Amino acid sequence: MKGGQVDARGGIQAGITSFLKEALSKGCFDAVMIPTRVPAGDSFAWILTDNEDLVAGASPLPPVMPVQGARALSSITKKGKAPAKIAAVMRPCEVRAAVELGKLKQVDLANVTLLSMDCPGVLELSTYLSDPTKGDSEFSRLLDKWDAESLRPVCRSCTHFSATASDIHLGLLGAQAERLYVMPLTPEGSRVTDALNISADQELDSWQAKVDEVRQKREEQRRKSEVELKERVEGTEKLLATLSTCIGCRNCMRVCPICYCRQCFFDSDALEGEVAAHLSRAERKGSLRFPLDTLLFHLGRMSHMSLSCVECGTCEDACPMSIPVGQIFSHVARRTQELFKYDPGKNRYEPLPLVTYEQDELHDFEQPYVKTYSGKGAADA
Amino acid sequence: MPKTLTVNRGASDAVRALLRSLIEGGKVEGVFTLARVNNKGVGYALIRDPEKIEQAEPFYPWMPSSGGKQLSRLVSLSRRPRPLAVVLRPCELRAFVELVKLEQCRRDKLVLISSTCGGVYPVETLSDGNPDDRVPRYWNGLKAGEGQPDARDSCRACKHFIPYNADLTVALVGCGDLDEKCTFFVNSEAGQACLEGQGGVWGQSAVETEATEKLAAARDAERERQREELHLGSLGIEGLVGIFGKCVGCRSCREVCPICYCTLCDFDSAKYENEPAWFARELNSRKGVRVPPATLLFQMGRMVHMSVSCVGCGMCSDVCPVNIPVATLFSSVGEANQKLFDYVPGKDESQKPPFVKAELNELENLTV
Amino acid sequence: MTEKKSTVLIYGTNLGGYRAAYALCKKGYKTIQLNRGSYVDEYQNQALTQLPFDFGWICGHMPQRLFKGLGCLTDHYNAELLEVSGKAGNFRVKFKKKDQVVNNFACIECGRCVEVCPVTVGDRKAMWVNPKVGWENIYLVDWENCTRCGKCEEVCPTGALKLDRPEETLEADVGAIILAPEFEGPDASDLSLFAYGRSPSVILNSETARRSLLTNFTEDSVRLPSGKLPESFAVVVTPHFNKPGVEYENYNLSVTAVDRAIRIRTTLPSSKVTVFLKDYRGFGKNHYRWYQRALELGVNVVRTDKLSVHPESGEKATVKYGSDGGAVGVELVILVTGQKSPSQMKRLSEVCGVKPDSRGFCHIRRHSSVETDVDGILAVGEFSGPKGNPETIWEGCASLTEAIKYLGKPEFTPPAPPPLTSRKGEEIKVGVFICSCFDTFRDKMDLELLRTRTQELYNVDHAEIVRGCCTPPTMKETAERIKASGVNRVVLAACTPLQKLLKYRNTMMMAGLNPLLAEFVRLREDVIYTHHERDKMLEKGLSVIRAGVARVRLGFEAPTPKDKFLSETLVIGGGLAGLSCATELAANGFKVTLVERRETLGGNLAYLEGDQREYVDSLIEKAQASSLITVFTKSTVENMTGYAGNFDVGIETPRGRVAVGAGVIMIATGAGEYETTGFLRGADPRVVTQAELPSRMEKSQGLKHVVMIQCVGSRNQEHRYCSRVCCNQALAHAVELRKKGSEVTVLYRDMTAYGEDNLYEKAVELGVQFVRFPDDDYPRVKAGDGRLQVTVNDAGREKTLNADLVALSTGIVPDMRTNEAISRVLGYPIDADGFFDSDANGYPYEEAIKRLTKPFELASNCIFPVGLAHSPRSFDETLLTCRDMVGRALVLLGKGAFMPPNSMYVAEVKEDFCVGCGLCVDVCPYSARVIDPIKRVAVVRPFLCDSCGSCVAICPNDASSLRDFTGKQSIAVLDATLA
Amino acid sequence: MAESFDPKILYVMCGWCGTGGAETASAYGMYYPENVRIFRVNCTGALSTVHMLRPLLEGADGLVISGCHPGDCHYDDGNFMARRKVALVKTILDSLGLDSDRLWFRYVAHGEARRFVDTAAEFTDHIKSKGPNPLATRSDT
Repeated sequence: MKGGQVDARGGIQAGITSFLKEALSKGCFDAVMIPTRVPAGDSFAWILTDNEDLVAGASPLPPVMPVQGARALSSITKKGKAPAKIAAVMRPCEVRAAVELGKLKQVDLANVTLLSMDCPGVLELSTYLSDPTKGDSEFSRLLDKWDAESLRPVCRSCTHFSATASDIHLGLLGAQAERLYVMPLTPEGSRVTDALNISADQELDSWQAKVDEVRQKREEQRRKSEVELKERVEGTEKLLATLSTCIGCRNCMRVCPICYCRQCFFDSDALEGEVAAHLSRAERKGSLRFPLDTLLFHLGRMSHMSLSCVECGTCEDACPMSIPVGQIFSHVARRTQELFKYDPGKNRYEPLPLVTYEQDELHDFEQPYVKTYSGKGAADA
Repeated sequence: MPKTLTVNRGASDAVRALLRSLIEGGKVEGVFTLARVNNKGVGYALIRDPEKIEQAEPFYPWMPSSGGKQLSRLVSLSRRPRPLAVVLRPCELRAFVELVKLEQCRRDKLVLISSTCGGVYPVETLSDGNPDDRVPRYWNGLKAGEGQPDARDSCRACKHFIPYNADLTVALVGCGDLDEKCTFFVNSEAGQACLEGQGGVWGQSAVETEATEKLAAARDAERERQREELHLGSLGIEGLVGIFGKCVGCRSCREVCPICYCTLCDFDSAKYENEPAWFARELNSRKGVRVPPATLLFQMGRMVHMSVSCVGCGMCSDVCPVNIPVATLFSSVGEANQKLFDYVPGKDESQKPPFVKAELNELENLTV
Repeated sequence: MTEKKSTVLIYGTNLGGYRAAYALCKKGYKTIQLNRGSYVDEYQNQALTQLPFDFGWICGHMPQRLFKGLGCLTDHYNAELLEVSGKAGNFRVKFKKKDQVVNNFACIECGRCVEVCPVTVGDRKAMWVNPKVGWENIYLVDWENCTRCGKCEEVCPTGALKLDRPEETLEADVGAIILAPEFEGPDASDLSLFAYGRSPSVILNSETARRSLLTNFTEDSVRLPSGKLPESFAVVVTPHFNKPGVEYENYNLSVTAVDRAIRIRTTLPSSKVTVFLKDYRGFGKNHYRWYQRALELGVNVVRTDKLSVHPESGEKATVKYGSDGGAVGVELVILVTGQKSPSQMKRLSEVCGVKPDSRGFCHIRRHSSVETDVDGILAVGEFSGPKGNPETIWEGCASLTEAIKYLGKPEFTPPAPPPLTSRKGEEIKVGVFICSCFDTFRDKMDLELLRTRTQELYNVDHAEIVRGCCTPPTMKETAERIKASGVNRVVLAACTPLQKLLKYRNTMMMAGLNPLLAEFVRLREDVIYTHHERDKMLEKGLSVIRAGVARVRLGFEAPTPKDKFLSETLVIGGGLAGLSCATELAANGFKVTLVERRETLGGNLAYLEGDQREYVDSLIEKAQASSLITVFTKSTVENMTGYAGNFDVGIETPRGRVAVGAGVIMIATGAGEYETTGFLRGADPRVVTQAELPSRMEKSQGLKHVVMIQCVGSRNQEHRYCSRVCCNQALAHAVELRKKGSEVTVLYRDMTAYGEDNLYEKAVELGVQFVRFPDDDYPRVKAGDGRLQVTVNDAGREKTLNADLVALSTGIVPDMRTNEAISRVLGYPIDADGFFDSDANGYPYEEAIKRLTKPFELASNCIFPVGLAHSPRSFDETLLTCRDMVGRALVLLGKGAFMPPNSMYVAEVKEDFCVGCGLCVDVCPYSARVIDPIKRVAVVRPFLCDSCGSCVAICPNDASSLRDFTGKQSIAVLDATLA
Repeated sequence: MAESFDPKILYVMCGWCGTGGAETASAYGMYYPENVRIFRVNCTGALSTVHMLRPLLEGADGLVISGCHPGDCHYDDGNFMARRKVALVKTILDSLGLDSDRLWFRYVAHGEARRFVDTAAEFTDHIKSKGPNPLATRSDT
């Protein structure tokens, strides 16, 4: 990977914001979408601003992810391309989600420069909220050390923590003290680095080496945590036990960047049902649980979004019942994505797997019929 | 004073026995009550198999969702030939009655059983260790007619803990002999019919006791305390922004709210999605704009839509992933509105919810 | 002048005939079809006999049922054409017919006639069901054994059976006649070379198919009489080796052979399969890929000139081939047989004057696709020569284009439905009506019990048993009972709506109900005829009814959408195809905008030979003279909005941007010639292309030896298709050169010569030399001293030929840049080879089946690729595709506005819930959806919608639904089915 | 247990070939087990993942889907789309340790009556050997 360097004397956050400020002042873009601490100081929210002071005071890499950036970007560009050139400063998983939403016409990337940075992961939202000061200091430690214990479980085993489909990627890993790497990944990215006179032809070996090292660790962690997760949720009994505390609040779906529907199928009148149907279901099962269709909701949602799931973990953060939704979904998503060799958020032009097909594929899922059946229940024709 | 039937069984057992006999005797087609799920969680259940009545936990001190809302989903508006027996908490029952008024479901062919309520624990505590560990403490509190210090804020501030509109009321608050005895208060003919043939001692008394009055007073005080803590009297825009600043827009407050019955919330409809040009204008007129925008618009707007029917059940606070005290705020505003119209949601079935259009304009000034 | 008649007579039931009937009826012409047989497929068509797939299909008969039901189509059984008099536009035809003993429209297939028949013949009765036809039972009488006791007639509950059907002679006045007699294959005696009939190990491909009738290809399809599964197979394409004149081949055969081999290999992976043919003559769309697939799957393909099959003792046979004593012992030989010249030819030429060609098939005029030598009499399908299934189908539609010239105004309009009252606002009341099928169901099931249990179901307000519901009196009675019951939703538990939908709908309408408020469930198919345990049948029956109740409760009346359809048309490309389309459309009175990229019309004139040039010139003249045709030269299509029937097209012309509207668009962009710098092309003037050859031949003195290299730019990795025309062109030139005395050597891989002229045989006769080179090893050309040296791999040996001239048979290649640009503008797909697609999938049988079965005029979204834009074609074949597509367009044009074909069930969008993600747009196979750019929600283009439901399935939002398939309905039906 | 177990099978079929197979079976009077219940959609492409999950959670012991053979879909490519969705659902079930083998996808053409009844019988026997679907009767789904 090739790139250049910029100054980050005030620390990583300040390095990023001063880079953005300069780009803003040089007209590389007209406004920046970036996380900022809320007035009460206990959380972070996205703002869209063209004000250099606000950018300078922003937190491009906050310790938590209360709102997935792709959702924020969607709220701006859902109805058409951004009104001015916007730089969206996002974590890699947010960039990937934005690319997926682009395919789903919920984000228009036409006037957007996607800017990502190496992401150490984030802290659990509820833990952070209970003591933001402690959280802040823990996160600065994390930015230094890139170790994992205090991170959310999905972040701990995230392997997409670095350059993805953004236009410009900022490398934190392997950089010298008080420096950041800048990698233009697209012509759009090069436009920015050119305008800023950053020569981006340096081979970033130390960055690459660090990235590989972290990735390896995370893969290791993923293997470990997958074994643990399967132990916890695999099979009817365990899965139902895990989901038994689900109260149907739909938080997981509402905060999911990929669940873009105005109203979820599973909240629609399709599943409303008539009392006769409820009674007959209750009769068959002995009793019928309310809220209804918990497992159907989760499995169904998986079938709707898992191919685009970027494993950002927002769902798990938002679950009031501490169900490991994020880990479960990420586990399933890895498999469904592998099925179609689909890497969400990687390629803006690759079609979503369910709107396309190949004639010659997936034969393992077809039940062969080579000879007439002569088993017990065979036809007596 | 209503008629009573006292049976020599603990309250939960007595209710289970009653429910079982109702199903077995063919008096009802099924039972809707809180029940254990998978020996771990608890949820509402429509039970038709008498064997499964054992799983019913009618007074388990958690409220995983508003039973009123769930019941309205079950019975909706379609015809049903035979009755169901239903056990709900007072706030759930009130919510259900509001939903009946809002034409979301039908009241007929239901036997509504409720109880005086000691409140419930926050829903997230269901996943903290073994929830059953808390239960004995809860029952002891009930017997003593005291609230639980770690019950939900809303419950600790709830004064409507004696049910309205129940066919049968089970007295719990302040009943020291809860483990051995259970008293049903008969409030209607349907309630009376249910108890026909049940063993026990018939009598007559009032649900309201010294203990309930004491509890009501304690809760009034707690409610005032909570509101002061939030400075509700002097919030202003800055205060609201402070409270809702961390809102992540998940809408779960609406999702779990028993009064928010809309299929598609107005504030999620297409008309509130902003054109890109809107952002351009905002950028021009101020330095920065929060995205997604309109957090306060949603909160205030929802308040306008539902607060007059708000039963203060506290589900919204319970599920908020960023711990915003939604319920304290909403129930306080709701109460103010309700006072204005002399309206107690869920109390009088025949009283339609007041027309709230007049307030729309006032409140809109709050949304910035 | 006498008035032109508006009725058409179709003689025969080949696929082209069916297709013609469909197109004519749809256009509004009354049609009479004469079937020589006593049921639909008694005389089998080419597709049924030679299709590489082993099943019959529903869809072929659906249009028949539809138009018969509507009264537009009359068909006669046991019919024969007796006399034709008069002339084009006003023929008088005389024919005889005899109705079916069992009228299969009225027959309820109860089987009582068979039960009571006292005569047993082998394993059946004298009244019997022919197992050849699936899906519905055709009851036949074996007249030889029938005693005419009349018992069957007595028990027939519907009066569908009448033993005495008089033969009648009828006359009719018709404007045109379409001859569509069916396929005739070789007899056993024609196949003696292949030991057919003399060995248990030799069978026909069609027999394999018949054995697989109810299963498709399985192990059993090829099991030997002893029960053993063969391990080695030979698939032989017989016309390649048979005596001249016995059977003729069409390109189905090579493809069929390869496909059969693929099936054997995939079903029996350890088997050894060898396909024997002379040349692989699959030159249709995708056929070369199919051949490659066979090779990939390990099928061995042997090309040889000579072949015979010899029986061995036991279940074995030896295939001897070639002149070097090649022999292979196999356990099963499958013969893929060809087609004989039609036996009907002689009689028909006596009756109506049509003339045979040199092989005995009906002669078609030059540059015409379906016109016989007699004006107003057209011939389609296998009657006019061996051909591929697609051509048969195309001819069917082309015959509308041709016939319309002789016909008066279309005068058929379907009867208007009775008035219906809206049931909106009424409380839903569901009635279940159980058909006893004239009490025949009662033998198998306790209907009374079913009714009682139905009455007890939730949400059922009324349940009763009706005697029948598919004969006019019982339909009326049922309608009255529905009315009397006071219900406003109906579940009719009877038999399949595939057969009786129109009748059921009529019954509902007679009861004043919108058919959308009724559900027709299959008590017969799903319960009574397929099950036998009585108590379980009751449960199953209830599940079927419960599902119907659940669905119908959620049914709703919806207004029928209607959409306008512009009568203007756009033709892109001013070559042969474009001109042909434009002039045909204009001849029917429709305005045409013709856009040509170049300065002049005519296209690639350089390639035309003989009278072809004249033909094109006459088209140019016609186009320029027509007041209906606006020609834009040096112009291109730049943008397109709108959709089928309502296209808005922006054309960039030298005088600026012009906007035109169009109901349909023809893509006639043609294709180019493959250009190469290989083989010293360009470097040495003695290396020419076939197109250049004629001018060099004129001064052919000194051309002692001409070498031709085939497949230059065809059938290779880069271009995985056959260019179709090069072999015939090369052969024609070779013959001519030979006649002038030159030596000619053709270096080839497969000679895909076809057509009446039989150039291959002529060339061989005249001594043209043929050398086959391997697939991946093209010959090399070197400039030697004085002459060119061509080195070729001849069966493993290097062989060097000295040549005075090398002619390269360069293939046809699509102009990718143009095609991609147009594809983008029109949103119309191009296939893997760069031609415009007309069907999404590459299967050998697809075109035949799909084109027959779809609402085909809309299947391509009213964008019709013609000629070389679609695939490589010869001059006359190009004209055929034009007439086919014009035929489809004519069905639609001029109607102004009409209801979508599926108006009852078209898809809908709940705008409040739609977020415009476009998934439905992506999955819609018909482009029937777009995202509204302002509202950002999906919008349905109703008459492109074929109500398949893929949009419903992909929508994660429940914003998309069909009128009878909403999210709510499907969940309710699923639950009710399993309840 | 297996002998007395009478599984509830849902046979999902498209309105063209799948239904055609069933109707040809009826025309030929071929038998298949009564416990096989039928759900029809126009095209297997119209099957959503929810249509596959719902029966498996609401009473079906197994679900078998039949549509047209490759290349034969009345609507061009619905069967290919369905194959993708079946693969997706099976993968989801598999990855959670739920039994994906209770869902079968087999092409049945219109004329393939024998294949249709064979499939119904074979699948019934297959499910019988597996035993009841634990999800179908759980009250806590």
